[in-house]
Amino acid sequence: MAILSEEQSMLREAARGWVDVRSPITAFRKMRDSGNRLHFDTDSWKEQAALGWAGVIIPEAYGGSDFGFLSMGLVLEELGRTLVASPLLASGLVAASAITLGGDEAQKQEWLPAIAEGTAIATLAFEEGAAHVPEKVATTASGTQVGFKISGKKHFVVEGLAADVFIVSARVPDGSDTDQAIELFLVRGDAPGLTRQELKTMDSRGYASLEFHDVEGQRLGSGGNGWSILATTLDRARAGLAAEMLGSATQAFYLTMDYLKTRVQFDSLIGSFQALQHRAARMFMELELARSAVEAALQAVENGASDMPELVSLAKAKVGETLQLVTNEMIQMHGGIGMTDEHDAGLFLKRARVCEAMYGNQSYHRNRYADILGY
Amino acid sequence: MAILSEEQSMLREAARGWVDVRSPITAFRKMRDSGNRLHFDTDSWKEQAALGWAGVIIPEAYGGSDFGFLSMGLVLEELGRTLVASPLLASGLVAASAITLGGDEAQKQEWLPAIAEGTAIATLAFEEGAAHVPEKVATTASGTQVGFKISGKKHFVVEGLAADVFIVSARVPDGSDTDQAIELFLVRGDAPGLTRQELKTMDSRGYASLEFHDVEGQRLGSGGNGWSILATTLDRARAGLAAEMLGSATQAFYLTMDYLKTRVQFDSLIGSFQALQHRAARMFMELELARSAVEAALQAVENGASDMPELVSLAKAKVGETLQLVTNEMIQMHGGIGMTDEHDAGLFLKRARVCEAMYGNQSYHRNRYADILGY
Amino acid sequence: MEHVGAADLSDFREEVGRWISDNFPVSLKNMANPMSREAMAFPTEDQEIWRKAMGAKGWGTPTWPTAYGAAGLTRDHARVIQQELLRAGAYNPIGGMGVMMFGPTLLEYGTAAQKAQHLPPIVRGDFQWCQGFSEPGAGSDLVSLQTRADDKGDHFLVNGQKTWTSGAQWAEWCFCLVRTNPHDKYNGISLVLFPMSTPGVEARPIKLINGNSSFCELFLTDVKVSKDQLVGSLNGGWAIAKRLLQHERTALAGSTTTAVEAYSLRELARKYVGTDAGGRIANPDLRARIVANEMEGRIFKQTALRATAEAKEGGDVSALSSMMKNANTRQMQQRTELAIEILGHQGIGWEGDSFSETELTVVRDFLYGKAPSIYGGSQEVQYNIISKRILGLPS
Amino acid sequence: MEHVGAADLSDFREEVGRWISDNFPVSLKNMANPMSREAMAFPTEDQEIWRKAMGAKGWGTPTWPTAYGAAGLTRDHARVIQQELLRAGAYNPIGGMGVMMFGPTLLEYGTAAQKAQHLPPIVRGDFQWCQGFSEPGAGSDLVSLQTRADDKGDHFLVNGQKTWTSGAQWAEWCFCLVRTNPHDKYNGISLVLFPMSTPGVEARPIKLINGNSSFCELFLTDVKVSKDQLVGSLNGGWAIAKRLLQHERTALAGSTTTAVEAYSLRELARKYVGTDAGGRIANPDLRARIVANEMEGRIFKQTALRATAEAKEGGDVSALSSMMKNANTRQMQQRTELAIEILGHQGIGWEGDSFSETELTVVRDFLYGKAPSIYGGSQEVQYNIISKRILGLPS
Repeated sequence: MAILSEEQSMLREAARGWVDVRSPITAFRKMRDSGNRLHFDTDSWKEQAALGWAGVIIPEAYGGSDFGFLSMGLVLEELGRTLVASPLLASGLVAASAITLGGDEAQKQEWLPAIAEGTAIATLAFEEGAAHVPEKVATTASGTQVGFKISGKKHFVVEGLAADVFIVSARVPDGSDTDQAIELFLVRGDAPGLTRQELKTMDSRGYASLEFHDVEGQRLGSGGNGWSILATTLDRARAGLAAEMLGSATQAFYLTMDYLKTRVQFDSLIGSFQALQHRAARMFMELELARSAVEAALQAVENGASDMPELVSLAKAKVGETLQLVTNEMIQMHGGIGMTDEHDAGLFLKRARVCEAMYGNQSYHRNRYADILGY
Repeated sequence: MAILSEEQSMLREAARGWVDVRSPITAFRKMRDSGNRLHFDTDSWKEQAALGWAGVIIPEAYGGSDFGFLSMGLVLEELGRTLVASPLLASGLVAASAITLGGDEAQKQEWLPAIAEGTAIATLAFEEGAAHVPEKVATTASGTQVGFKISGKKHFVVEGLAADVFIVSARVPDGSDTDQAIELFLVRGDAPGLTRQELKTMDSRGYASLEFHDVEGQRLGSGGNGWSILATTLDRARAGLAAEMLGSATQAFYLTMDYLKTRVQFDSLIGSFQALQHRAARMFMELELARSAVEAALQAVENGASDMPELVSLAKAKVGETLQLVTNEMIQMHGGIGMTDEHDAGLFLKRARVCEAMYGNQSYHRNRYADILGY
Repeated sequence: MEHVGAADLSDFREEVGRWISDNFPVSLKNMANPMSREAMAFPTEDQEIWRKAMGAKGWGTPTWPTAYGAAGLTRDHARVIQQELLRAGAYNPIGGMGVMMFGPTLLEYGTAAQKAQHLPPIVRGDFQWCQGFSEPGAGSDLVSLQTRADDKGDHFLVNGQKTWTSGAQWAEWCFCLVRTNPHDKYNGISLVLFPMSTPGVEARPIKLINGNSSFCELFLTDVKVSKDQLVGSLNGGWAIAKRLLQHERTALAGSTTTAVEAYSLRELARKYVGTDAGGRIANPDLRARIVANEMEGRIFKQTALRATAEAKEGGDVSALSSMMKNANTRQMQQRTELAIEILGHQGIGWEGDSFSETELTVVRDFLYGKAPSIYGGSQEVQYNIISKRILGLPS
Repeated sequence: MEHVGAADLSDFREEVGRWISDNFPVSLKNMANPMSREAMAFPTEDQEIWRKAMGAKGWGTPTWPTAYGAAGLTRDHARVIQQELLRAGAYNPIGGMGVMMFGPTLLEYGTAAQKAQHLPPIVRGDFQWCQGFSEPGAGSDLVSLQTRADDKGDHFLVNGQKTWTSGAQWAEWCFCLVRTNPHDKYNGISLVLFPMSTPGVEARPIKLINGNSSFCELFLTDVKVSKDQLVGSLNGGWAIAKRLLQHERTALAGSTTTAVEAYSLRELARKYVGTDAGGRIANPDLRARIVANEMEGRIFKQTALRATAEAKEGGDVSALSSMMKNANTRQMQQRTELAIEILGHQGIGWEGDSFSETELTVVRDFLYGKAPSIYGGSQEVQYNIISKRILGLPS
């Protein structure tokens, strides 16, 4: 566990307490089985917002607490423990980052306080295909300084069903197909010409694909640095998601340890079988290593460190590997019961693989780390 | 175990009996510690030749028994069990293959009977660098149909210290640098301008690097198909080496099982610890899988099957992976004693890594398999 | 088993090919075998035609005795049938647990009357069987089973709960392990047979993580079982159960060698990841891992062929079945993990038009793919068998 | 431990830097620390100068009390010394088992007389210590040790055999576990100290698979040990031994974080495998595996930093030492396997001019690299510790 300030310790304890009491995994299951259209519970979200979490990285001037990314990571880790379905990552971290980094004063005034309050949900719409390739942008934005028209498609938009506003990556007609022609645009959820389609995914969370036909959009900031804002935003997203994944992995592991201490086969607690013990010990090792990587990534985001991109890739790759291992072992060690829908193991497994695909998988981040360091 | 003919069963039994009685691993250790210049025992080699092994793949017309590659594989597997230091692979399989495939009648008459008798040792000299890239040939051959002059360097020539004749890959000046300009040449070990330098390797076997300064050589056959002969010869070499590696891996595994059944720690036989049991069971699985791949490769060589190259790469990669696993576990499961020079574990480990580097390692063969199948 | 000359086989091959082309409904060509899914419970008209034709011919169980309506052929002939089916894009519609596990065991342990009663419907594919083995407290540790059969003179009265009973909701009969002596763990188990329609038998489907419910919990309440449906001797069921499990292991170990794989990793990668200028899968790290997995798959098939050849020569290959089950499972699990990785954002779908049928199949297969290392003797149990029985490591 | 303001540290940093530049022999700049090799037994003149300078200054054992000639500094100061040494291309010449293991333990358990006798020579680097722990029949199962110490009134008489005694042939003193009560396994062990020059002590080097002989078998025949060299109470040695092993584990877990790695995989790969048109390591499969290994190495270092930070805050990090030892070993073993793979035909050399010094180092490191998962509590023992003590899994 990182060295925490008193504020951070309090925040973590508050998050842990809220999760355990107000949003145990049964809450997620209930939401899943309810046919909830948004794929998260709005009352639960209001409670989270009331606790101030949506504003943790937002400057105080815009209604946030400016507690920083380590703090946000602590909250997300706790949410990950019980798979809380929440727009916190998409809105309070990712979209808030993009607007804070790139928005002009008016845009910040318009959106950040509402995001911090939880009354507006914002999200980043940047993927266009099956693979994570953020620089591959076919969506176009044409028009003038005062208004742009967006056309194209976006895929796999997190909380795309609930969002009040989208931050959309699009290419402006500067004649080049380089990253420099990429800008970000604010598009209201109710803008004419925008249609959303629900994506029903295995983790039962809220995703949409979007189609834009000459949809009115407002450029985020004054332009010229869209790609750089998007790149930094994505690294923050990855670090935040990595924290959530760490929480899920840790919880999946300890639930499995509990099972090993209670399930009897062959007249023994199965936790007494050395083959399982060594696999458990290895998982503990991977979890501790992953924790170091995640904390270092959050710290790098917090400090705006120059090696943030590589540290973020390091963390996302390692926690992805660990979560994959732990969720597979969770099912295997539970045996048949873990294969049933009524057991929670499947919920962890499914969420794990969706997180793996989000913002670049292990292979993507190993390769990115290698590219950054010149291998 | 493959389905063997009666002849093959007898050959294998003979080989197993000879190895156990005449060449247990103590024989290898004795040779190693003796400062033997050739790095194999010549008396032992005479016995092997007398048993007919050097002629197993050589046609009867040239003094061999033409028993085929499965038979040769059986013998090599047995030799691998006790790490017998023998020129059988280099001379009786690799060089004999090249001459049988590519030599003209006179060349076959001159060399094959002597190889089959064990009175001549022949070897292939084709590597030029640290990596296995057989098509990368800088050695040149210039001259006429009756005599060529070879210049260049060859590296890592197996049995290069003992060889009476070398089969050397060299590039003829046809103006291209494609594989088509590669031919094979017979060069006598005592030819003027040829110097050999001993390579002292960790497996204590006989290797040399060679330098050619305008050395007289005879082209193998009538030319035009040097690369194709070399390629087929190398696949046979790989299959034969894979058989030897399978023997080493199997023996290393069963020696380790023996230790698990006798070593006591914590008042128990360490073989009763389930964590070790499961690792042992996994090794057994890999060994059985590797055996299938090796037998299929030998069968493909025997039949001259069109998919021989891919099956050979499959086998070399799999047995390489298995031998690496088993030799590492051999040391780990033996604990401290396995780290000592007086124990045999280190001998298996060292030979394993040399075999891994010979004729292409796992990565090389995975990539080759992928290329052949168009991945 | 006698050897058959190549000439005999080539005549036979021609006969089989002709018969298939005369009888196999074209509409089913290249369709997956519905055996492996609940589809078997709801056959189409053409599927019924095909099942009945193969059932009447006895070729679905080619090596079983003709006395029961089967074909009584050699393994070589059986292989020819398999090959010709494959060539014609057809499948063997006679299968399931009756064929894989129960039939061979009954041939070995059953009375003449039991064989005469139960084998013909299996040969014809009329009846499906389910296996009452696992219990909530007896999974890997099967011998701890608690379902009781009390001797009531002319019948047993069975009470208890089974679980992981595959296809119980669609099966006509059940072969079931019951405890007939509570004081002797190993020598207190018997194997009994009963129709699923017997009063007191209730099958409740278990919903799995992939959304499928092909397994059931089986509640047995005062189920009357006629005494002539006891297989083998009273309290002698454990030996038969081990034999059944061995048949199961062998069948599971070999399952991918016959199943048509629904997708190829290479083709998926070409489509979703793309290729480089040299035509290679564009992500070289992914390419290397795909190739490694496909190599393992090929080696597994080589091993299955080797086991078959060695068995034919009379070798004892039972030692291989545990290792083959684990090897097969490992390769399959790596393959399904790679498949969802390749698909990226399309590899996490659950339902709906945003995902293609193949994409949804990949996801469901991935999820279900976690099961084979658990059922039929878990991976850990197979490793225990290898280390104890094959390698002789001490307890 | 009190916190130190940044200002104090910056003055101290300046002082250290100046002192190093005044005292560190230029000839030794950027040389590997001879500590880790038998080289420490045969120092050059400059190495001796440097050892004596650091020893006299007490900075080799910066946090130990000044009473024994050490520097009595805070951990923050110690870190500054470490950093300044690194910056200057220098090394800490005061080390070995006396510093890593024995000294801290003696500080905790020794009598005033014992500390006064033994600590100053360690601080000065005058004496090296070796560890008489393992025996032929007591490796991972250390508590089974059989070497006896019989009470002879004013002294013990020690008889038995130790093994894996690192550096015994060069050490001046030995701290040794002996059995003082044969009837009580755990409460029958004591820790005693004796000079290696005592009659009856014979150290025979063990030749390892890498050709090195830095470990010994230690034969003890009627070795007289003065009673004032008993550390802690009679039969109370096992608790001290566990403490010593914890110090060892921590030191081993952290060893790669301070050692200068003799080669970089990336540089080796560039040289031996080459690069593609984009400047990447030419073999993409190999590149992916190298990167994965280097990432693990970096995460290990992050973990070591985290453990240090948490320890500083008073957290109990002993739980981490077992996992860190295994993580470190695993990463190192993968690294050395990769190194010989990269070198290809140059990665199998044993000796001679055909191989460069780096190439031979890679091979010897690879071979020796198999040892750290065995010594200092094997990988299996560490996993046992994690699963039992940390995770609380049942016996």
